[in-house]
Amino acid sequence: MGQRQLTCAVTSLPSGSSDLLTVKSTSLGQPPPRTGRAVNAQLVRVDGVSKTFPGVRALSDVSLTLDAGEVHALVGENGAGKSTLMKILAGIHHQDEGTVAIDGRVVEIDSPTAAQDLGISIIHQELSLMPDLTIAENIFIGRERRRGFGLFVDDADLNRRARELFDHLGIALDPRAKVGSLLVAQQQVVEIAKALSFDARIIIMDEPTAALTESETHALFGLIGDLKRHGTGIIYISHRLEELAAVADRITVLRDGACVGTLAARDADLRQVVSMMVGRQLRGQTRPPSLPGDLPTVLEVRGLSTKSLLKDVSFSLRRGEILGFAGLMGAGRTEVARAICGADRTDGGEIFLSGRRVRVSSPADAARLGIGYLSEDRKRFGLMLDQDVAFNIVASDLRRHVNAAGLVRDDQVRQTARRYVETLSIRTPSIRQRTKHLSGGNQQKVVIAKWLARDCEVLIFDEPTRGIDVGAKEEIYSLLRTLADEGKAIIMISSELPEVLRMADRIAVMCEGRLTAVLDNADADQETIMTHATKLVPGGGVAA
Amino acid sequence: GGDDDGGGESTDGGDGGGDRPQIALVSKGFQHQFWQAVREGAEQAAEEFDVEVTFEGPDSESEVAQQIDMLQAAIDRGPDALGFAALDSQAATPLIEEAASRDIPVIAFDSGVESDVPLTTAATDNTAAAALAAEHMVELIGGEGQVALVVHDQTSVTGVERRDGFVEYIEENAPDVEIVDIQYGGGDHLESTNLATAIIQGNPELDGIYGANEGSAIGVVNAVNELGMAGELVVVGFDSGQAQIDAIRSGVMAGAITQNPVGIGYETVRAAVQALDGEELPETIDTGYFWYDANNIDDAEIQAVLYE
Amino acid sequence: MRDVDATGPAPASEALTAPEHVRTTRVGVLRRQLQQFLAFASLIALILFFSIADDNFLTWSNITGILLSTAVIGILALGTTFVIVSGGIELSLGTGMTLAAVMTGVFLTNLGWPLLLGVVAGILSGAAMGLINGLNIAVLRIPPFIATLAMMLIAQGLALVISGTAPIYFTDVPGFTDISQGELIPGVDLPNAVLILFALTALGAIVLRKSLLGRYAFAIGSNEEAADISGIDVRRWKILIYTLSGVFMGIAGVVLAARLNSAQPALGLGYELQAIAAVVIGGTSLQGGKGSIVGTLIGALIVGTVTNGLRIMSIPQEWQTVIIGLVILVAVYTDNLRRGRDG
Amino acid sequence: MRDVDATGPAPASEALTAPEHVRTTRVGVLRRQLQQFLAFASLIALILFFSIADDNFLTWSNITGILLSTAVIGILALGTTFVIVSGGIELSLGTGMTLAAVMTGVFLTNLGWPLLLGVVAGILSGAAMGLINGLNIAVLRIPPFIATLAMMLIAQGLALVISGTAPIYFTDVPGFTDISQGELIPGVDLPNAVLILFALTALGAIVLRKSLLGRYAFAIGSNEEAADISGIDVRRWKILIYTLSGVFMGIAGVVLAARLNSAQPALGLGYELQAIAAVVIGGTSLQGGKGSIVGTLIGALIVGTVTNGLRIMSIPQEWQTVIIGLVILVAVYTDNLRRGRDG
Ligand SMILES: Nc1ncnc2c1ncn2[C@@H]1O[C@H](COP(=O)(O)OP(=O)(O)OP(=O)(O)O)[C@@H](O)[C@H]1O
Ligand SMILES: Nc1ncnc2c1ncn2[C@@H]1O[C@H](COP(=O)(O)OP(=O)(O)OP(=O)(O)O)[C@@H](O)[C@H]1O
Ligand SMILES: [Mg+2]
Ligand SMILES: [Mg+2]
Repeated sequence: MGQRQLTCAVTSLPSGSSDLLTVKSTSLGQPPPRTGRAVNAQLVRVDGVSKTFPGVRALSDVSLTLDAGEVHALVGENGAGKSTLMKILAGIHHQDEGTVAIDGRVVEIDSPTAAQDLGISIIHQELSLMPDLTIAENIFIGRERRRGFGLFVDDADLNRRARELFDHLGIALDPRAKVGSLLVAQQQVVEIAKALSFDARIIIMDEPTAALTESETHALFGLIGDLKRHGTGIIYISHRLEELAAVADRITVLRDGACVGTLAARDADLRQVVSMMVGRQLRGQTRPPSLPGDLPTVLEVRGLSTKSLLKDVSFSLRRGEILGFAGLMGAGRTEVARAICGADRTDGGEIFLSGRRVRVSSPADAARLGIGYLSEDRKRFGLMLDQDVAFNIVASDLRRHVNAAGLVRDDQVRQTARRYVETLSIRTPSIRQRTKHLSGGNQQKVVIAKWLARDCEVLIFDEPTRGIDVGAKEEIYSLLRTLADEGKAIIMISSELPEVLRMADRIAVMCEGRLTAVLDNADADQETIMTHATKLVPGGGVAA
Repeated sequence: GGDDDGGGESTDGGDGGGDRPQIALVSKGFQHQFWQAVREGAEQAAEEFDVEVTFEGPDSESEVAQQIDMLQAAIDRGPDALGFAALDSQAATPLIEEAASRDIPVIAFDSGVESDVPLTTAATDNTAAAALAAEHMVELIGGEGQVALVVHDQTSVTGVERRDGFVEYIEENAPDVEIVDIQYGGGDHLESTNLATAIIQGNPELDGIYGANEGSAIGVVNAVNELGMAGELVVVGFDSGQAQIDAIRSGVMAGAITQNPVGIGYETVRAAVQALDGEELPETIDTGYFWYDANNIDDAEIQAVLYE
Repeated sequence: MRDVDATGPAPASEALTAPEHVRTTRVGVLRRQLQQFLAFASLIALILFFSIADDNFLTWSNITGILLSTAVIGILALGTTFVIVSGGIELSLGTGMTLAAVMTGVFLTNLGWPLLLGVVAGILSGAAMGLINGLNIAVLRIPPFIATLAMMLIAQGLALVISGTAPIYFTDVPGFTDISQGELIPGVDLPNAVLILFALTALGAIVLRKSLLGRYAFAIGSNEEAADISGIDVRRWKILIYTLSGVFMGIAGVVLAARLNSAQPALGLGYELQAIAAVVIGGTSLQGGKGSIVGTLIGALIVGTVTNGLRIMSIPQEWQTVIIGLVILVAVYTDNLRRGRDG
Repeated sequence: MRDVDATGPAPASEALTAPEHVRTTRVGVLRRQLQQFLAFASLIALILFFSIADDNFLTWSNITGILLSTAVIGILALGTTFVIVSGGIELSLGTGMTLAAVMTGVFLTNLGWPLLLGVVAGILSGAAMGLINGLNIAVLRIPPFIATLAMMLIAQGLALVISGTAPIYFTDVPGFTDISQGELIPGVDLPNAVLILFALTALGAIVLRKSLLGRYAFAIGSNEEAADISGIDVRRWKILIYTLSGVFMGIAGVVLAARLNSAQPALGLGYELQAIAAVVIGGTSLQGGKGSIVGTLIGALIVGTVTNGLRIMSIPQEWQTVIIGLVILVAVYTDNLRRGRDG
């Protein structure tokens, strides 16, 4: 309908979502669409929006529309401006130029509340929850039912509403639990529930699946289907392009802050989307070549246990090898990594490095021994957000950047930082930019750079490609492979099975704190992995 | 308290260039009533002799460094004469000598300065005054029993002298009187109240309690009142102020020592004026101290040295 | 992958999270209740110790003495708990309280207003200082430390200026001292100041736990940015939080003046640290987002009890200070251990 | 258009070399330098104001007077800048300094040690307190506020105990007072205490900006958990940071004692707030991760200048306090404005 106004030049294609959707069931407890307006009306029209941050032109002359009942996917490289555009719609930033129209009326969205009032809700890319509040409190913050002259919060009502919401969404979390005690993935689920709880007509999902494993992703798609039937318009951002076929009606590609084009999803070819994003063809997926069998063992873990979860985890890692870790959310992969690098206390188990037993009681010990750990939670464990890119890149390797007097050699620091900014294509106006102001994916690259700079023998990457665009993913894959070829031993924890299959020489599968299988890549496929990930194989852990 | 006439505009005169001579007083304290009474006396004299007086003092009597800074600034201001009540006279020696080298006459007040520089000292003998308080305490409790002290400061000259004068008198003259506790409340009314309450609770046999300055004495009075023990304990105070005067009138406090702070301030300024006029000054000016209780509180002599 | 066109709500089999986490959370709730109970541990231990060490400690009259000596700091600490939970700090507590006391003196003694009106006006002058702090922090974006430090100095000076550097007595205000010293509950020998402390604790606990203001204090302290983008009017709530702390400051000023029967203009400096210490000993985090009012009361009582106990035992004062320092260390360390074990 | 398979320099250099970005960056650097310069603005404004308001202000003797009166607080503030940058707080500064001064007195006067040895031992006693703070914070995980509050009380008590509650004089220690009062640079009438302040500022700036310790202080203050996971030995560096602050505390103690020719055991309470205020006025954030040593010096000088200027002008003391409070507010507010403008 409204796409006629599209100013994106290149490949404007007709929308695929012009089917009228009538609302029959209200199983989600949503009110029927407001009467008097056609369900497939144009909900959002963004016209010629530009936005500049100090040193960065994040958006230039972007236009976009969203219809009722449509899922409009927004894709683009890291730093292309996707989140910025969404934050403009959510009232967090304000555009320098251009207009935003909701229901055909030009509006000024000058605060998050204004966005909420317009029926817009957003799942933020960077989790924006309050860790000290409970799940229910987080979801309904600002919208509590009040009692006692409007001064008090009706907590019973809050928890009831949260439970109702969770029942509808199929979420098995206790609404009274503190958000700070949740895993990243669970927090992501809370973010999703929060955004859905607004009964908003326009929902923005900024990488909702980045922290999810496939089953939750699947469930989310189910919910999206319901929302569409109720006439909700969804803007969907993801770097997992294969998802687009399943959810998107239209796809808009952003590059360097500008629209490259909009396609109908059903006509779109993934390769076409990718080439629009990155301006080139990507190599197809392959499996790693099999490694020679006589590689020396670098890291050996025996009987690793923790009070909270892990039971008798044993495996070994060889020089030049990439060992993938697969499993469902909460299976304990992160916990294994944290235990190895000394971040968490272990209850039992031994770690051997090149045959020598080592004690690792802190990440500093681990780093000294040549074990580096890249956390899955970059905001909490990865970045010093107030510091600049250079500071973060050399953070773990600063000792090698000092002169004889013990003073930091900033020229070397800058050199190192520049090198990794180049190698990883980190999009930043300068190495002195605060990492806080980088896009999510570029932040992730900074964390990766930090561990590359340190030059560890054993590298543990926990979800290294979370929030990273396809092009950069390929770069990281080839980088990991290069590192392995140079003789490093790498553990790669990932919730994306295709990625594990593509990269890992062997695949360790975990379930409920136990190692249930270690498979050679050649013997593994998605189904085998899922079997081992969902039920305990009799006989417990598999020694590798 | 005396209203200040805002000395800001009249200071540009500096070294004798202005209309009226400048006399800078750096005292040991500022906020407490005793020091405000000194200031009042100084301002009376200022009016009488047509001079300009500034008055400042540190936040507490332990703030030696703050007082030194104040003294430094006072000297840099270029006053015609200086009045100084040293918290620690040794610490101030270099500055006192600097004042002398700039030909600024220095008058010591409240307690002496160990130096030849001050032309005279206007002060009371705190040790003797505290001994007088002890003498009355011993008499009031009948020559035997337990007494405790609430003192404002453990290290300052006044705190130490008022404690030691009291303690030494008792040790020397009243063998049957036992000193069971000495605590320090910083002269803070609330703190001293809490302190005195605890002392009374902790020493059920207590006969008398002595508060070594206004805040300490009022703390003791408050504690006795709150515990409903008025009349059961002999309370002896120091300094004046309305609350102590009321407590003496109502019988909660047996009596107190008062110095003559107004007199100290007055004599200091007068001595400074005399020094500027080139007059000879006596070595010390004793401003005196007095015991006052319900019997003599309305005497003219006592009323003259009490302040509210 | 599931087809987009499938109907019906997401089936439970594709639940977004695994159910075992619910269990963990229930255990968590139990633990928290246990903690609330255990938080008294240090306090109880101290009371036991002093009771054994000195016969004069565990008497009714000494217990009320401890409570009375805790009242003023306790009230200040209660109010500032909100500020600290919201991630702020409040240094003007002590001198602000003094200025409120002086203002009460001005209203009641100098201006001769009726008791109730004067007291309310005195409390409101505390609230006004809190409001100004709140405005400076939320609107002018001055860091709380600086804004309240400045207010600390300003209040200190103004208390002296307004009072003419002399105490203001309430001798001519009948009934005023009863605010602290009277005993409202007949037959029970408990001064009103203590009752006020308890009443404010109960009230404060409800407000912190149950009211919007309390909830938003936690939200802001937990993650101010997230609170902001969740649509909470952070500015407005911050202003209210500091104003509330100002109200407590005003009440503390009135209670103090009623206890001393005078407004002492030179008092108060240093009380802010004692109050903040009580809050932190009570388990509230200076990072914000965590805290409890009952904890604050316990924190204040711990300090009050040690101070009193050592005085009762006639420990030389210089050693008292050392011992209080050590007790604070030990109390917080054992509290840490306990928490560490549980979480 | 680039290709993943292509080798050679990664195309990201686009981002780095794109002309507009470089320009912006250069402008950024320029701005930062300008800021450094502008940070003096409040200070300069104050100096100008007082110079015009009072003839006695801008005299060499008064300028050195200001510097001298800033020296002790300034030295404390320099040391604690490291702590605050690392996200901590240090409340034992004031009384710790006093204890260090008392220990210096014990070594030099009571025990008769040689000057240099006694001074070094005095400074080391400051370092020891810092070390204990660091251990309590980093190893026992006691929150910095509590650990240093406890140390504040312990040091306060011990200073009294060790000195026997009386000042210790250095009259028999030849040369001791020269540490503060002597004038090392011939012909220039500048007391050594001031030279020490400047030397420590220079040293501190290098350590904070260029040393591993300084960098790690920033890292820990920005995100302690991330610093930990990055392999920085957070515990060890925290201990060192507090120890360094203790060294500054010890130096301040010696400088103070040399200035007063005595160790005053009851001094010091409240200095910690003044020092922290200087740090925060100087632009260091109490949240950690941001700060500068030169800023701290300027912050300390601002407070020292206002205090002195008002005294020189003979403003009534009660008003002085009020005005200092207002000046702090205005200084920080305008500083905020400036920063806000620059982003
Ligand atoms: N607050 C800010 N200050 C300065 N620059 C910013 C800010 N927010 C975003 N940017 C910059 O704007 C550009 C666009 O960022 P944005 O977050 O919109 O990217 P994105 O498309 O969401 O990327 P990603 O896929 O990595 O999340 C980036 O170069 C980023 O560095
Ligand atoms: N930060 C944390 N807070 C609380 N519990 C945690 C935390 N990290 C791990 N756990 C515990 O460890 C268990 C396993 O979580 P872990 O993060 O290791 O799983 P995972 O397999 O890496 O899954 P994912 O990363 O996809 O969430 C969880 O069930 C939880 O009990
Ligand atoms: Mg983004
Ligand atoms: Mg994980």
